[in-house]
Amino acid sequence: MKLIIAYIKVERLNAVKQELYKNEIYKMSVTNALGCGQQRGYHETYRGTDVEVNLLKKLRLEIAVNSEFVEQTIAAIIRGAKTAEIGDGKIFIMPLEGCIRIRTEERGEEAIG
Amino acid sequence: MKLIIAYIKVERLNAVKQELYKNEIYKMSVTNALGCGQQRGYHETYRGTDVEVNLLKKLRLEIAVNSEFVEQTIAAIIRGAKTAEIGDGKIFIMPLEGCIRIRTEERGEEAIG
Amino acid sequence: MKLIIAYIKVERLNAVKQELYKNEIYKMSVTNALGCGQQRGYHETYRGTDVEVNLLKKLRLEIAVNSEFVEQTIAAIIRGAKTAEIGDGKIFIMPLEGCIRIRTEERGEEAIG
Amino acid sequence: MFLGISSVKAAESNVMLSEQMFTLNNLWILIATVLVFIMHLGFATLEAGLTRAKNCVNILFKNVMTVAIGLLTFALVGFNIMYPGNEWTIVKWFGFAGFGLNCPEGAAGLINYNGGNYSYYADFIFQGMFAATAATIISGAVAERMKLTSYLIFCTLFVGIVYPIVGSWGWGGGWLSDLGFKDFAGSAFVHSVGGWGALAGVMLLGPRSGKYVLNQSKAIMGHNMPLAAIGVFMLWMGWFGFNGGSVFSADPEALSLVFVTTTMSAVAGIATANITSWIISKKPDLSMVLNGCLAGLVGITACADAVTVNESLIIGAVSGVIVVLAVLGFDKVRLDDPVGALSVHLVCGTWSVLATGIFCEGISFATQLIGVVVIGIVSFASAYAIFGVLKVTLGIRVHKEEELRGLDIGEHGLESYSGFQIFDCQ
Amino acid sequence: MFLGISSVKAAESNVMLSEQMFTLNNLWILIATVLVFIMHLGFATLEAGLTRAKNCVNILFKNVMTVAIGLLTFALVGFNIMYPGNEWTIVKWFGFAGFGLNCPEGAAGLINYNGGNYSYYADFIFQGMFAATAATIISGAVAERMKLTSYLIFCTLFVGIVYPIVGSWGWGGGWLSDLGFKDFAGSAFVHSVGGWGALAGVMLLGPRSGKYVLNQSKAIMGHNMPLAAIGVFMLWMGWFGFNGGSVFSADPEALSLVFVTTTMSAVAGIATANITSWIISKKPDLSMVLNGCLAGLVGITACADAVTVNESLIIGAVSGVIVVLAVLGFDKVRLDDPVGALSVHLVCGTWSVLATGIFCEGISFATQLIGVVVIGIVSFASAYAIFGVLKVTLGIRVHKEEELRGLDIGEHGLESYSGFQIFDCQ
Amino acid sequence: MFLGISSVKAAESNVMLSEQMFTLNNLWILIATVLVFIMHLGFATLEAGLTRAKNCVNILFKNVMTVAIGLLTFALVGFNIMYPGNEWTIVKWFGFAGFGLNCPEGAAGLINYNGGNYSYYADFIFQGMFAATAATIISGAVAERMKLTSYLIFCTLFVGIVYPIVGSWGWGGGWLSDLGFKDFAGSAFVHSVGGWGALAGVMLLGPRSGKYVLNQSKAIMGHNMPLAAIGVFMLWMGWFGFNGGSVFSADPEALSLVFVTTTMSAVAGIATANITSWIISKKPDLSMVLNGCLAGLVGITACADAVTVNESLIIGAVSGVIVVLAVLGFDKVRLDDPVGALSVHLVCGTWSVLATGIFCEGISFATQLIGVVVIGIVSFASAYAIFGVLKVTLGIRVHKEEELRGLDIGEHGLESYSGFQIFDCQ
Ligand SMILES: Nc1ncnc2c1ncn2[C@@H]1O[C@H](COP(=O)(O)OP(=O)(O)O)[C@@H](O)[C@H]1O
Ligand SMILES: Nc1ncnc2c1ncn2[C@@H]1O[C@H](COP(=O)(O)OP(=O)(O)O)[C@@H](O)[C@H]1O
Ligand SMILES: Nc1ncnc2c1ncn2[C@@H]1O[C@H](COP(=O)(O)OP(=O)(O)O)[C@@H](O)[C@H]1O
Repeated sequence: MKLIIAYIKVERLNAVKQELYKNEIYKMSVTNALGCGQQRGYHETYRGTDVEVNLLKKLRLEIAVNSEFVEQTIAAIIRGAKTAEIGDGKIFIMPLEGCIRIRTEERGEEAIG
Repeated sequence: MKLIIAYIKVERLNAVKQELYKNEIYKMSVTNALGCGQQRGYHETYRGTDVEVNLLKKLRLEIAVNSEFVEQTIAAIIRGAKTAEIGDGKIFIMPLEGCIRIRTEERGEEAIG
Repeated sequence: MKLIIAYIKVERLNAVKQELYKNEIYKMSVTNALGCGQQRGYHETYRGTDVEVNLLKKLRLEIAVNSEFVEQTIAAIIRGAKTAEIGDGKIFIMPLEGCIRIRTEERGEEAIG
Repeated sequence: MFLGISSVKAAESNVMLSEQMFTLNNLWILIATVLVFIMHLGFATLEAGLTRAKNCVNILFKNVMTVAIGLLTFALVGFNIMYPGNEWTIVKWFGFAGFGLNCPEGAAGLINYNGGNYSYYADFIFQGMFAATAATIISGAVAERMKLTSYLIFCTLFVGIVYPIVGSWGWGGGWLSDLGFKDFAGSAFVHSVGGWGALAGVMLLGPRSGKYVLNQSKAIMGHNMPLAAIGVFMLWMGWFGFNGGSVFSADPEALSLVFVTTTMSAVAGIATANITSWIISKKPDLSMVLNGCLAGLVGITACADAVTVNESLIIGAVSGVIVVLAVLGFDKVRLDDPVGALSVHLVCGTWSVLATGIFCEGISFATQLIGVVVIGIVSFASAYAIFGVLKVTLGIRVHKEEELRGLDIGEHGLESYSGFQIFDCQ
Repeated sequence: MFLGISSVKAAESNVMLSEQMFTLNNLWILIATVLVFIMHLGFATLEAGLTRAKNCVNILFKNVMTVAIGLLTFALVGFNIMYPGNEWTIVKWFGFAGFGLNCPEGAAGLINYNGGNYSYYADFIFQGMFAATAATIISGAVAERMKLTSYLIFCTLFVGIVYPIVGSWGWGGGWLSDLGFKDFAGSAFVHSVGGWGALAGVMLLGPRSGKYVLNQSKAIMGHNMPLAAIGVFMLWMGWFGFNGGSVFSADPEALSLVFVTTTMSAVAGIATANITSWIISKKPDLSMVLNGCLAGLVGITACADAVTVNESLIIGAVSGVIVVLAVLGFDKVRLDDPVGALSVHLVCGTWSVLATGIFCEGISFATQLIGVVVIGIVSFASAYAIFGVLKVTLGIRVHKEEELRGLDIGEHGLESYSGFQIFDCQ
Repeated sequence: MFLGISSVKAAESNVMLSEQMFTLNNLWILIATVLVFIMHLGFATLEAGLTRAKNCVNILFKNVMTVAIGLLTFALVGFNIMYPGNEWTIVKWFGFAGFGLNCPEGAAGLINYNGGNYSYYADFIFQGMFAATAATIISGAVAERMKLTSYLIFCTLFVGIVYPIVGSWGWGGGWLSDLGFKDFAGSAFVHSVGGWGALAGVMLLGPRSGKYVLNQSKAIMGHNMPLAAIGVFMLWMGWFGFNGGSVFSADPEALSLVFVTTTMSAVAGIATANITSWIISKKPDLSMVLNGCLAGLVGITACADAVTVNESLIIGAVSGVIVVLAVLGFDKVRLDDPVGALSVHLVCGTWSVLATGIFCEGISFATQLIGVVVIGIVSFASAYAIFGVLKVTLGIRVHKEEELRGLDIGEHGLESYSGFQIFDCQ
C-alpha cells in the first residue's frame, strides 16, 4: 500500500478528479496548502506598498492506494494537472504500512478502497 | 515510531480526544480536510440550481507514536470515532524514521511524547 | 529521499524560511494546523463562560529533500524555530519512495528540487 | 366687525399652520419608521454574529421572513386587534376592528386622524415595523436548533395574534392604559412580550447540544464579532426611531429629551456592563459590552420621555449590571440563549417597566407591577402553548445530526461562507 | 380698507407659511438623498456577497468608482441632458442645457425653483444619487469576468449620456411624458435602463468559466451570505428615499401611502419568492428570498403613489413569483448573471411599468407598453454598441487564467480576506 | 386701531410660525445626530477591516467604549468646557460652566436657546456625538499594538478635556472665533485635533512589529475589505449629518449647498486618489480609493457652506492627491499608521482649514494658519504628554508576544472569527 501526496494547482482539481474517477479511484482527501516552488509568486499592492507573495495557493491531495494502483493513479493525476507550465505541482509516493476502515474495523488492502 | 493519520467526522473530535487522553496520548495535530469516500455527499441549492457537494468536511489527525503505542492509539480512535455509519473515516499507519523536539533538540523516541 | 514534516509556531515562519533559503532549500509546502502538545493552551472568555483552548494554532511544513540534505534542513528549521520555550514544535522524518514533477514528468531525485 | 374678519384670517392661518405641523410630525413618524426598519438588520446581524457559521443562513432567513410575516399579519389582523378603537369584544381585553387596512377617507385618515399628528398610513407602517421586532427577539433565543417551519408558524401566530392583543391593553386604550400603566415605547409590550416568548421557546427546546456537558457549561463562540458589532450599532441607530418615534410628534422638547435619555442610558449600560464583566471574568468582554449597550437601550424604553438625564444614567447603569448577571444566571439554570435575548429583552424590559414606576412622577409602581405580571403570564402561557402544540405535532427541534452539521446545510442546503475553511467541532 | 390690510398680512403670512413648507419639503428631499445614497452600499455588499471571495475587491472597487463616475458625469452633463428645460435639440427626444451646474441666483434657485418644493441643489443631488444606480445594476451582472478599465469607460458613457437621454423623455418633460407615460420613481428610467445595459453586457461577455459545463448549469456559490443580507436591508432602507423622495415633497397623504405600498410590495415579494422557490427546489432558498424582496421593491416603483395597499400586495406578490422564474429562465438560456440583476431590475422593472398601466387610473396600458419597448430598444442598443466597441478595442473580458485566479489578484493585486484560508476550485 | 389688532394677530402668527421653524430645525439637528452617530460604526468597521483579524475584537471594543467615554465625559465636563458661555476662567482660552447638564427651564432651553434653532438637549446630543469622533480617529492609528487600559485612559482625558478646550476657542466663542477663524464643521477642531493626537500616539508607540524589516517597509494587509468598504459608506452617510447638521438649521439654501459640496468633494477625492495611486503603484488600489473618499470629505468640512460647487471639486481633488502622497510619505518616515488616520484626518484636515483661507471670501489665510499652528501645538503637546506619562507608568504597548499572537487573545481572550481558519504569520 502507498500513500500518494500530490500538490496541484487549485483550478485543476476538477480535472484531476475526473481523471481519477475514470480510473475508478474514488477516494481521496484534499487540503489547501501554500507552496513555495519553482514558480515565482506575484505582487500585491496594499496602500502603496508592494508585497511579494511567494507562498502560492495549492491543493494537497492525499490518496491511499494498493501498490498495483500506484502507477495509474500517478498517470491520472498528471493527465488532470499538467499544463506544462511552471507551478503544475508535484507528486510524492510514500510507504503505507496499515489502513483501517473505522466503520467496519477492516484492515489492510480491503480497507483502502 | 509510526505516524498515524486518521480521517474522522468533524463532530467526533471531542470524543476521539477523550479516548486518546484516557490512553495517555496527549499530543496530536489536527487539520481540516475535504474528503471523498464511500459516503455520498449532499445536495445544496443555490439560486435554483442544484449542486452536489461530494467533498465532505473531515478532520485529519496526525499522531506520532512509538511503535508499542500504535495499537492502543488505533483502538482509541476507533472508540471515539465509530458510529458504524458510512463516513466514519479511515486510519493510515506510516513508518516514521525520525522525530526531533525543536525546543530541546532531543531526538527519537524521547522526543515523540 | 525523505519527507520532513515540521510543526512550528506561526510567528516563526519567516525566520524558518530565511534559514532554509540560506541553505538553498527553496521548496516547501505550508498548511495550518491545530496542535496539542506539551504547551498548555490559553483561556478565552465568551459571555462570561471560560473556555480552555487546547488546540493551538501551528504551522505544518512539508519539505521533500534528498537524503543528503536531511540534516541541514533539520538544522535550519531548528535555527529558525527555536525559542527554547514550550510550544516550539517538532520535526518528523519519513521515508519517501518517489517524487514526480508534474510539469516535466521527471522522477526521483531530479524532481525533488 | 373687522375683528371678526381678522379672526377668520387668523383661523385660516391656524389651519394652515397646523397642516404644516401635521406634515412635519407625519414626516418624523415616517423617518422613525425607516430607523425602526433598520433594527431588523441589526437583529439579523447581531444574532448571526453571536452564533456559529454553520447556522448563519438559517438565522438570516428567519430574520428576513420575520419582517415579512410581521408586516403581513399586522396588516391582515394585528393592527385592528392592537387598535380596536371602540370595537372591544371582551371589554378592554380583546377587540378587533376587522380585517385589512381601512384608511378613513379624506381628512379623517389624515389631519383628523388621531389628533392631527400623523396619518393613518404613517401610524400603520410605524406600528407594523414594531410588530415584527417582538418575533425577531425570539428568533435569536431559539437559534441554532429550532426547526424552520415550526418557527415560521410560531412567528405568524405570536406576532399576528398574541402581540397585538397584549399591546391593545396599553396602547390600544385597553384596561392597562385605564389603570395608568406607562410603557412609553414598548419595554413591556415589545421587549418583554418577545422575551417571554423566547423563554417559553428556550425551555421547550432545551439547550444546544454540546452546551452543557458533564455538569459544565461550555462556551459556544459566536463566529463573527464585526457582524455582531454592526448589529448593535444598527439597533442603536434604530432606537432613535423606536423611542423618538414614540413621541408621536416632532415636539422639540420631548424629542430632544428622548434622544438624550436614550443615548445616555445606552452609554451607561456599556460602561457598567464593561466594569461588571471585567470584574467577573477578568477580561474586557466585547460580547458583554454589546449586550450592555442593548440593555441600556431596553432599560430606558418604558420611560425615555419622562425621566431626567441623571435618572436615565442610573437606569442604564443598572441595566448594564443586571444584563451581565442575567446572562450568567440563565447559564447557571441551563437556559441556553445563544444571543442573550432573555437577559436583554426580558430582564431589562421588565426592569424598565418597574423603573418607570420608581422614577416617573404620577406612575404607580403597583400598576407597573400588575402590568409586568399579567403581560408575563399571558405572553409566556400563549407562547408555551403554541410551542407545545408544535412540539407534539411537527416537532420544534432539528435532528441531532442536522444540528451538528448545521442548519444551513440541513434546512437550506446552502452555506454562508462558501469556500472559507471553517473548523468547528462543537 | 382694513380688509385690504388684513389681506396683506394674510398674504405675508402665506409667504412665510410656504417658506416653511419649502424648508420642510426641501429637507425631506435631502434626507431622501441620504437614503438613496446608502443604496450604493447596498448594491456593493449584495453583489460582493453573491459572488466569490476572489472577486470581492474588484466588486467593491467598481461600486465605489461608480458612485464617483455617476455624480461627476451627472454634474458635468447628465443633469442638463436629463432636465433640458426648453433647450431641446431634437424636439422632446434630446436636449442639453449646457455644461456644469448653474444654480439660478436667489429665489429662482430656491423657492421659485420647480414650484416651491425644493431647491436647485437639492434637486441635483437627489437626481445625481439616482443616476449612479443605473450603472451599479450593470456592475453586478457583469461581475467576476469583466475588465475593470472597460467597465469604467462603459459606466462613464452609459451614466453620463444614455441614462439622462432616456430619462429626459419622461422626467425631463420629453415625448413620453407628453404621452402620459407614468414611471413614478424609476422602474423604467432607472431599473429597466440598467437592466437592459446589463443584458447587453451579459450577452457580449458570455458566462463565467465553469458556469456551464457539458450541457449542465453549475451553481457558483456566493461567498458571504451575511454581506448579501446587509445589502438587501440597505437597499430596502434606501428605497424609502428612492420612492419616498420621488413624491418630491413631504405631503403627508402621498408620502405615507408610498411608504406603505413600498413596504407591502417588498414583503409580498419575500413571501411569494419563498413559496415559489421552496416548491421548485424543495428548500427554503435565502438567495431567492433576498431577490424576492428586491423584486417587490422594483415592482412597486413605477406606481407606489397611485395604487391601493391591496394592489401593492398583488404587485409585490407577482414580482416575487416572476423573479424566481426569471432567475431560472435566464439560467436556462445561459445568460449568466451572478447576482440576479436581470431578473430583479429588468424583468420586474418592466413588470412594474406594465402594472402601472393595469392598476392606475388614467394610465393607458398601451402608452406604458410603448415606453417599455422604446426605452428597451434604445438602452439595449446603446449599451450593446458601447460594449461592442470596447470588445473589439480594449477587450471586455479578463484572461481565463486571471478569471480563475480571481480579479482581485489579477486586476488589483489585493486580496479581500487576507489571512483567511479560502478553498475555491471553481 | 385695527391695524394694531392686525399686528397683534400677525405677531401671534409669527410666534407660531417660528415655533414651527424651531420644531423643524430642531428635528433636523436630531436627525443629523443619528447620522453622526452612525459614523462610529463607520470608524469601527473601517479600522477593523484595514487591520488584521487577530486584532479585530480589540478594535471593535475600543470603538464601542469610545462612544461611551465620549458621551459620558462630554456630559460630565466637556459640553461645559466647550461652550462656557460667559464663564471664561482664562479669558477666551479656557472656561468651564460647571459639571453635568443643566438645561435651562422652559423656553430658555427651547426656543430661546441659541437663537431659536434648536433646543439645549438637541445641541448637547449633536455635539456629544462629535466629541467621540476625535478619539476614534486616534484608535485607528494606534491599532494592533496599544494596551487597552492605556487607550481607555488616554481617550477619557483627551476627549473629556483637550478636545473641548481647543473646541471652545472656535465654537465656544473663544479667541479664535474672535479672530475670524473659520472651521465650519470641524476639520480643525475634530479631525486635526484627533489627527495630532494620533501622531503623538504613533510616535510614542513605534511601528507594529514586522512593519519595517531591514530598511524595508512591509505591507501588513487588512483582513476584510468589505468591512472597510462598509466603514467608508457609513462614514460618508454620517457626513451628511456632520456637515449638514453644522448648518444648525434646515435652511434650504445653506443645507442644499452643503449636501452638494460635501458629496462633490468626496467623489472628486475618489477620482484623484484613484488616478494618483494607479499611476504610482500601477494598480487600482481599493484601500487608497477608500481613503480618497474620506480625504475629500475631511477636505471640505471646514468650508462646505461657503464654497461653490466648482471649488468643492477642486478641494476634493487636491485632497485625493495629497492623501495618497501622505500615506506613502508617513510610511517613508516610518510612522506606522495602519488605517491612514494621519493622512486623512491630520493632513486633509489641515488642508481643509487652509483651503478655507484660500477660497472663502472674508476669511484671512493668516488667521487660518494661526489656528492650524496653535491647535496643532496644543493638541499634539497634550496628547504627547498624556501618552508619555502613560508610557512610563502603565506602559502603552503590549508585549511583543501578545502582539504576535494578536490582541484579541491577549487582551480579550476572544477571537473575532471563531472557527475560521486564518493563516497569518506576520
Ligand atoms: N521539495 C518539495 N517539498 C515540499 N513541497 C514541494 C516541493 N517541491 C514542490 N512542492 C510543492 O509543489 C508545488 C508546486 O511546485 P512547482 O513550483 O510547480 O514545482 P516545479 O516548478 O518543480 O513544477 C509547490 O508550490 C509546493 O507546494
Ligand atoms: N483511499 C483513501 N485515500 C485518502 N483518503 C481517504 C481514502 N479513503 C477514505 N479517505 C478519507 O476518509 C474519509 C472517510 O471515508 P468514508 O467515506 O467514511 O470511508 P468508508 O466508507 O470506507 O468508511 C473520506 O472522506 C476521505 O477523507
Ligand atoms: N506526537 C505528536 N504527534 C503529532 N503532532 C505532534 C506530536 N507532538 C507534537 N506535535 C505537534 O507539535 C506541536 C508543538 O508541540 P509542543 O507542545 O511544542 O511540543 P514540545 O513541548 O515537545 O516542544 C504541537 O502543537 C503539535 O501540533
